[in-house]
Amino acid sequence: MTTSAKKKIFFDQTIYRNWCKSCGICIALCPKSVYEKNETGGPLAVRPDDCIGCLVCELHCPDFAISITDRSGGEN
Amino acid sequence: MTTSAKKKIFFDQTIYRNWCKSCGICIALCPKSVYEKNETGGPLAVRPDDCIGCLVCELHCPDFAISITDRSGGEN
Amino acid sequence: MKNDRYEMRFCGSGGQGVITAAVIFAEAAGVFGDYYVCQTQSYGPQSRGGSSKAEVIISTKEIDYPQVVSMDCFLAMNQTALDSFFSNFNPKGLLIVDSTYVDQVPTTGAISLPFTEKARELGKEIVANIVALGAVGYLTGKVSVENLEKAVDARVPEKFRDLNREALHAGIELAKNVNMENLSRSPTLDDIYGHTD
Amino acid sequence: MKNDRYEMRFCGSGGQGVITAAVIFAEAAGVFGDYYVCQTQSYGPQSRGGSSKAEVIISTKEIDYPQVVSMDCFLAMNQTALDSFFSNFNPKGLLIVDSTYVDQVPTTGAISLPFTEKARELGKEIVANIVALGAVGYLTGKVSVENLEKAVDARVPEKFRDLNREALHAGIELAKNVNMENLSRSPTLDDIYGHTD
Amino acid sequence: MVDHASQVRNGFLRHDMNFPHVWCPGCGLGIVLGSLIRATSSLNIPQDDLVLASGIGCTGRMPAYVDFNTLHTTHGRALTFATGIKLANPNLTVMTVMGDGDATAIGGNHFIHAARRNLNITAIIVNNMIYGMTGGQYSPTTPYGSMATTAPYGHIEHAFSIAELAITAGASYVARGTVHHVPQLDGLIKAGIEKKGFSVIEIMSNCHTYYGRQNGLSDPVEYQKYFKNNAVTAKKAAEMTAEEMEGKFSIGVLADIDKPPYMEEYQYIRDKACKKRAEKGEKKGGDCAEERRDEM
Amino acid sequence: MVDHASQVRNGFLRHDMNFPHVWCPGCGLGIVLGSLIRATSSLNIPQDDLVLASGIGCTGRMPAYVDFNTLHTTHGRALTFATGIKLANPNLTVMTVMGDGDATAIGGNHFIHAARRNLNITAIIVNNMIYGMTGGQYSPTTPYGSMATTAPYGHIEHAFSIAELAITAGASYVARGTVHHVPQLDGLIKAGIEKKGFSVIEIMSNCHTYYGRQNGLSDPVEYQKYFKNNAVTAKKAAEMTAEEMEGKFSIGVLADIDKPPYMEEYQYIRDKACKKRAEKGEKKGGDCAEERRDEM
Amino acid sequence: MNSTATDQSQKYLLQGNEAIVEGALAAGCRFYAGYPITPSSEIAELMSRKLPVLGGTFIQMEDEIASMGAIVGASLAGAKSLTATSGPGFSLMQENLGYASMTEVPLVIVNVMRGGPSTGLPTSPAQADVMQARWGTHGDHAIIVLAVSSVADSYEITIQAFNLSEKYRTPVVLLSDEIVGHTREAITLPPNEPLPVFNRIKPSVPPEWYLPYEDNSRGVPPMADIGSGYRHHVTGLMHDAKGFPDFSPEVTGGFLKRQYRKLANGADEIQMTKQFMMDDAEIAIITYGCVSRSAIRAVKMAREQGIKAGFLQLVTLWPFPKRAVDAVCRKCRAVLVPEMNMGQMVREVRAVNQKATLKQLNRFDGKLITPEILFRKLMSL
Amino acid sequence: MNSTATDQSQKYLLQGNEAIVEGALAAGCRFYAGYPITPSSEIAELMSRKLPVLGGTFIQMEDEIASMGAIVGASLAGAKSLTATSGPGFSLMQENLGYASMTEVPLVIVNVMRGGPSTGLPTSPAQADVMQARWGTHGDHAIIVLAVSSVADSYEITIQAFNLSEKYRTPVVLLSDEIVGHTREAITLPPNEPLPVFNRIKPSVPPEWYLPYEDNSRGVPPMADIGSGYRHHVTGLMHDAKGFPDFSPEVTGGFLKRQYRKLANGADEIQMTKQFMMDDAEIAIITYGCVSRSAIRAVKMAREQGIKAGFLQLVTLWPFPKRAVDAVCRKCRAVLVPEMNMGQMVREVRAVNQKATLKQLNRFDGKLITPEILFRKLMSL
Ligand SMILES: Cc1ncc(C[n+]2csc(CCOP(=O)(O)OP(=O)(O)O)c2C)c(N)n1
Ligand SMILES: Cc1ncc(C[n+]2csc(CCOP(=O)(O)OP(=O)(O)O)c2C)c(N)n1
Ligand code: SF4
Ligand code: SF4
Ligand code: SF4
Ligand code: SF4
Ligand code: SF4
Ligand code: SF4
Ligand SMILES: [Mg+2]
Ligand SMILES: [Mg+2]
Repeated sequence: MTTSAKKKIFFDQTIYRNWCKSCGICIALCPKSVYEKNETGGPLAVRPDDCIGCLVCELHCPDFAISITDRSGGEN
Repeated sequence: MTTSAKKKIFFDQTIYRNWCKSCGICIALCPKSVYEKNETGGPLAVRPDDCIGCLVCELHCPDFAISITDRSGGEN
Repeated sequence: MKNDRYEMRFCGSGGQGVITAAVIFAEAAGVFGDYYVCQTQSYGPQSRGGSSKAEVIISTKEIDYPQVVSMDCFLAMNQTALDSFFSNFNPKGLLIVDSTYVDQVPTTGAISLPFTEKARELGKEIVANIVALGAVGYLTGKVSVENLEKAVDARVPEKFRDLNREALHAGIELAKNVNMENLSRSPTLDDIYGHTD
Repeated sequence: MKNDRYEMRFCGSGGQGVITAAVIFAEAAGVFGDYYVCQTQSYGPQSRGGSSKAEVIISTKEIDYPQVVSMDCFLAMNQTALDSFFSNFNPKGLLIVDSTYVDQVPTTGAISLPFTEKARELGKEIVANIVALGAVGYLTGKVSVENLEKAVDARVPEKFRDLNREALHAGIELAKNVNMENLSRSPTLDDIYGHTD
Repeated sequence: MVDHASQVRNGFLRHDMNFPHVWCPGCGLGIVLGSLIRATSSLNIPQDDLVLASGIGCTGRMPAYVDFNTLHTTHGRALTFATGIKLANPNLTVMTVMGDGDATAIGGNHFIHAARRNLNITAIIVNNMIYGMTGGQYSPTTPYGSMATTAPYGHIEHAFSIAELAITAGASYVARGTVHHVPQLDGLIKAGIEKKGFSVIEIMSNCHTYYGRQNGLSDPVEYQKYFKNNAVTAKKAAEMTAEEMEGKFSIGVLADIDKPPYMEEYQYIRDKACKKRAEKGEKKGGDCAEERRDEM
Repeated sequence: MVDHASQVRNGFLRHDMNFPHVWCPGCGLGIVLGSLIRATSSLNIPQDDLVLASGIGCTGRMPAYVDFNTLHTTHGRALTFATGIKLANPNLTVMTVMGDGDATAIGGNHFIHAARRNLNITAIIVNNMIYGMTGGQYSPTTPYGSMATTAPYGHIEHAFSIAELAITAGASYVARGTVHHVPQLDGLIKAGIEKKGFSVIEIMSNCHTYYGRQNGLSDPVEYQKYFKNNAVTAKKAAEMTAEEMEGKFSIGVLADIDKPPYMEEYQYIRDKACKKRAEKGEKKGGDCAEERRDEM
Repeated sequence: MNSTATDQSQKYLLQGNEAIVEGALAAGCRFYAGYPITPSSEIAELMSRKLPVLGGTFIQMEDEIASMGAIVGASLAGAKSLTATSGPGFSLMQENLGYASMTEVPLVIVNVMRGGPSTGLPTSPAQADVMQARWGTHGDHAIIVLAVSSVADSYEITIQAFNLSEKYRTPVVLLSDEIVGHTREAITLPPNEPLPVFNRIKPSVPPEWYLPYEDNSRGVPPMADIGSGYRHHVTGLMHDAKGFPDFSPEVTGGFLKRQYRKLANGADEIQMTKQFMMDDAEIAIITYGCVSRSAIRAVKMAREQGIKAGFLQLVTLWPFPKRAVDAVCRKCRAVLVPEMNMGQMVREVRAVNQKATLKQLNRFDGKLITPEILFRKLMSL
Repeated sequence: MNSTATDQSQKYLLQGNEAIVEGALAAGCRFYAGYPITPSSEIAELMSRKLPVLGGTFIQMEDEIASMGAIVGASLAGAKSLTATSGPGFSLMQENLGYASMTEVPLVIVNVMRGGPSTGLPTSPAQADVMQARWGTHGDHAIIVLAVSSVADSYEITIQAFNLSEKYRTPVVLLSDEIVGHTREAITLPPNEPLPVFNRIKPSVPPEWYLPYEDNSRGVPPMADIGSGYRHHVTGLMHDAKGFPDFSPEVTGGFLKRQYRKLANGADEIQMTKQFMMDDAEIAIITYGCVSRSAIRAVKMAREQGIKAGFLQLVTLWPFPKRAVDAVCRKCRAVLVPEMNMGQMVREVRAVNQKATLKQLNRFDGKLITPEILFRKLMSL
């Protein structure tokens, strides 16, 4: 990892398990490989700090089961 | 009238009065003004010898009410 | 039973405007006059190129059955229409034909008047129906000239109003010259109106 | 009345292949065996993502009413399906569940076998239904192993035949280890077959 | 000697039907009928093998007059019946004749789907820009601004281009003619029938009685002149600007592409199916029940 | 802080409906729904003024989930209901969402006519190239050669281009997106709603369950890649040859023209009619009876 | 006649079809979508002329299916809506008519009947769509069907059709026929005693509480216009009180029962009939539509012969006015049911009173049943 | 099972929908046009697989209207033709169904009934399209409607449907339902005693003499395929014996009378019923379709209790099998008519015999009427 001059922003990935259908799209599309499959095939955020808040997972989740939020509480 | 070298061919215009609806198309479209309107508006061949056998009247008659035939009896 | 109704039929070829004439007559009688009226026409293949037919029933009572049972007045604007629609003509009825297009009448009591010829004289053959209307109106005596005029005005575009008025009066004039006495087996006016109250 | 029918229900989630299992069972019994059979399934929103349900009725007589009145055998491949479709289970009936996906059984008489686990061992989770079919076939005793094999072969694409045969026999083996005596309140085989002739 | 017109009259018209036909004096439909007969007869197809189907409308009355196998179907549906006939007996030469309303209002969907499927059927559409039969209501081809009995204040919708729709939907052959350019029309229809695949011939025709009367073209003779003056050959049209084309329309062949017609493709399916069956043996019923999601 | 997804979930989804929704795991319809909600919410139109109508199909189930004024109509007819709503209350923002079968099979005619009339309606068509709801039968957009439950030997018909059909029929705005290119899709839908006139957004989506399973694309993730690899921007597509485009499709805005929408034109009719009435006075009933040719 | 004064009544000569337009406008109709077909087209044509003046909207759709869709949509958005057609178009409307019934959308469909089946006799009258009007769409459903016999009827009963549709949240089919539709009669408009106009009941609760399909004593839930703040879902699937899909047996059974109940509740006002000389009648004619005209005349003719004949006109065909019919059947020694079809409503009359001496008289050759025919039949009873 | 031998009978496990396909093919059906809809789609899918092998043709059309048009066309061109649908599609088919009736084109339409109205309950069974099947298209028309109750029925009655359509030149509607269509049962095919197959009668006169709509003793004119040299005209307008439009009262009246007469002539073979334990029955159930299965069981249950119950299954619903129903009504002290609708065929039973003690039992909540319900009702009679 390189240390960037810009202060790194961190993001939270909240998964609504009740709504997730384990399609695997979020896992496959995340550019930072934040997720891995859990036992049911749904996402497990294994590298949460790598998240760049690109929203690819949120926008592609067909089941409204992911929320990406700025860990600082600011808008993202 | 000029006398042409070619032997002039003459045509007969047969009108099926029962079918003619006096629409006036044949009269208007004939390039040689062969027809004039009769009292009901149908065609009266007033200049039958001017006919050049172009079939414009026959083809445009919506009622199959005109036959143009070569007066000599040959095909036209 | 019959005496509560005066039944009329107008017929001619598609372009002769008999339906218009019937409608105007019905309006003169039922809208501008005080009769109950009922006007029908035939739609259908016979109206294309072929013949068209309109009926008017007028009565002082509410009209139940809307079609002609027995014609008291029959206007025929050409031969084919006359032949096709002559059935249920009341022998005592009034038969009025356009002599321009009718050669043969089925009864000697027919009133034959040159409606189309007269219209041509007025410059527009298409007002032959209004000429006829004038004559029918006069001969049947069911509607006043005033109401006929009103009805014609109401149905005709403004720019043709004068022409149509002229046609109407031409028809009335034609009718005035008819000598009803001369018509053998023809109904007298009394015959016709007698039963109506 | 009931004694002319043996009524079975297979249920699980959409992808667990319970309808296929039911159809193969029905074919084993009714096409390769000599029973009358009647097989139905539920279509409908519950089959999407949610649960799906299939029923098989077998009888030595012609089958009139096609749906389950009282289940003699109930195969449940997961908990939701078990809970949803448990009604009209005959207390004397045979309850068989996939222990991989069922934690809680409504009766102590349940036979709990690891169908899906076994299928995973065989390398393809989707043959869990055939594993279960083998067990059901063995435990109900209604169909011969030979007919089950024939029915599986007939419904399965050639390239998957071996895998499915293997699954079927794995299910039979699982079932063989069930000690029916140990099941409190469980029906004996005699209880189950007794009424059928 | 038998002249053309007599041949048409004697050999192709049905004398069981009343003549003159039902159409108004001067209606272009009679001209179309003549053209259709000349085109088909020039192809020497036995009349027993010719099928002409129509929907409902003035145009829809055409089949009754011609001595082919003829159908007068329901409004807008001619192509669906024609599809069944062609598929059941591909040896027949199947044509439809439809009005603009018939083909593109109520029948618009069948039209684009027939074009997409590329069945070997010839669709003749007589575009008089109005509903003739029912008395002059606007159709999908009534020009913007025209008067119609249901557009008493002027029409506010834009017209379809029938030909462009056919091309976009996938027709193999698309042409436009008029009832004034009759010899060309004969040729366009003939080429359409000869074409393997779905062919469309849009024919601009006059309904002077309803469209004309409401829009200053109440005389069939005027209409003939209108077509003469406003039709531009496809070639010439291609070189003209949109402004120059304003109020004009192109005639001639507008599209002509080659692709296998539906029945050729279907024969391939049959062969494939038979081969599969020979390999696998017969089987009653369908495949294994999947957990299907059949809902509506 | 409320994030986007929560906003969508809390503000626009109907919690009276069961969630998760009925669609298969990974179905693109959920993605389309998200995009639709983001697009409309970014326009700040009150939900009370938003109308979403659908026909029948998996796609047809969408309106029930979103808290607008919603209609789930009959198969293929969403645009006809939408037409009535828009005409009765032009202040509403009216959208339809339809499947490829819904919009272009049974509903094809309504689609081209709505485009022709240029009503100010936004039509979203989710093209998954198959009938999803009924279990994988071919649709008018199923590609040639594909397998379908009613094309067990391969499909022999050619697909419609929904976008081209819309353009030819007269739509004001036509765009194509995919469920992979989501931010672009949000924008296309937004622009479609903002457009005055008929706008069409064709969305390539996955039915891995039925189209995919029969055609080697049974995984939604694979499908995402498929869209990524085969979509070409409209700009780029314009520079590519037909061969280069083989198997690919263009995305982006494909047509965007300006013409007055239907209701503007109709207002003009109302004004004209009122003026006429003021001049001529009221009159009950119709005009003078003409010898009309009413037949069928 | 061309007076601009609109506040004073005048006589007009109108066709039945024109009177339907005037009635619809008087009832508050402001939306028309249709597809022309003989013998109904005058209704569309006149609407296209009149609606824009009133701020309403006319549209000619691409077919009858679309027309039905459009009027359902327009009615949901709050506009009283009409379409008109004839047999072939009516057949095409059936699917969306079922949708309107399922979603309880008020609207009026005029079917000006012509000879059938299929294209049939497009310019001849018939009464052969009477059973279709009740049973033409799939599935059990509720519907109201009325029939008109004159120009006056065409005006008044059209208003009633709109009133009933609004009051009971149901599509209403208005059957006219080629004869009535094209007959011109004088009528005074606006009438001296105008009929009251009923508008659908709007919800009075706040939007969050609104249940668009909730049962109540009348069985008719209030109806909120789309765009009025009461967002809800409308679906042709079986649905719960909120309008969301629900296939449970309770909801399904309850929904269908309510549909029938709401019309049964209103039977007294829905099941309209007219009587003529029934007070002392010993024999009676029961009929509807254009045949009523012949029936009245035949009754008069019979009375002239000293026969105590009477006539019951069914204005409402469905739900069938059992009570009025039964009363006539019980009172008379013989009842004649003439129809211009092969025998449709006679089935219902028979079902109502199985003891009555019932004669049917059917004419289905495209011609009107004349008073003479009826009279002869009456005399033979 | 996968034997290639086709000349020997085997047992198969088939769904009702699949059995309809097998029956249709056995009857000689070689053309299918349809539009998918639950719960009928299996019929289309199986046809798409099977027809090409037999040289036949399958096509999926753009909608149900087009499907009906295509099968009419194909049948006119000589191919026995089938379509299948469910409620919403059946509503859309009505216009062209009327055309088929008017032009006397043999064909079979399967309606696998689901809950209605409108989109209704797409995956639940119902019997609520029974009146629509008779009256769904406009105008008086003749039609045959049959109903199946099992997989065996689905095979056999489909063959009979084709036979009747060919023999009487009429469209035949075959009603199945979601239960029967999706139930799998074992069936032996080809059956040991195959049903005879009837093909339409072709003209025997030279083409010039051929009158495609001429009356004869049976009322069924011979039918020439398009392309077979017998050029003629087919129209949905009223037409004369030659097929040309003719609106005269004589032709019109005669045509419609012949339509009804041809089916009346064949009543004995058209009006099919099945009996179960009726010989000594004192109470009876009359029903059709899937409810028959429950009825049989209920009758068995009642017999076990010593009650002399019997069962009459209506295979033909229209023309209504009056004679068989009347016989049962006259014989039994009480008759129960259960239906999965709000009461449709019970109207006909009541009309046939007005003296019988008739009980109706209606379930319309998407669930099958169970034997228990019937049994309890029987016991209470
Ligand atoms: C289902 C149905 N709807 C409407 C009609 C009435 N109708 C008959 S022909 C026609 C339109 C005729 O216009 P077009 O197709 O352009 O033919 P044209 O008469 O102009 O040749 C209409 C609306 C019908 N017969 N059937
Ligand atoms: C009149 C009618 N015909 C057929 C159907 C059955 N049906 C429901 S959805 C559908 C097609 C679905 O395909 P599509 O429109 O592409 O939507 P998807 O499910 O793929 O989103 C069909 C044929 C119906 N509901 N109504
Ligand atoms: S926001 Fe982007 S980086 Fe973060 S988890 Fe989602 S896809 Fe991965
Ligand atoms: S995309 Fe959504 S539904 Fe799919 S696995 Fe990820 S969180 Fe679950
Ligand atoms: S053939 Fe030509 S020249 Fe001769 S009359 Fe006809 S139009 Fe005139
Ligand atoms: S074109 Fe034909 S119908 Fe017209 S006037 Fe000439 S001959 Fe008569
Ligand atoms: S109404 Fe128009 S289209 Fe019809 S015959 Fe007359 S001119 Fe021709
Ligand atoms: S069947 Fe296809 S379209 Fe329907 S929800 Fe599943 S993946 Fe989506
Ligand atoms: Mg036209
Ligand atoms: Mg789709």
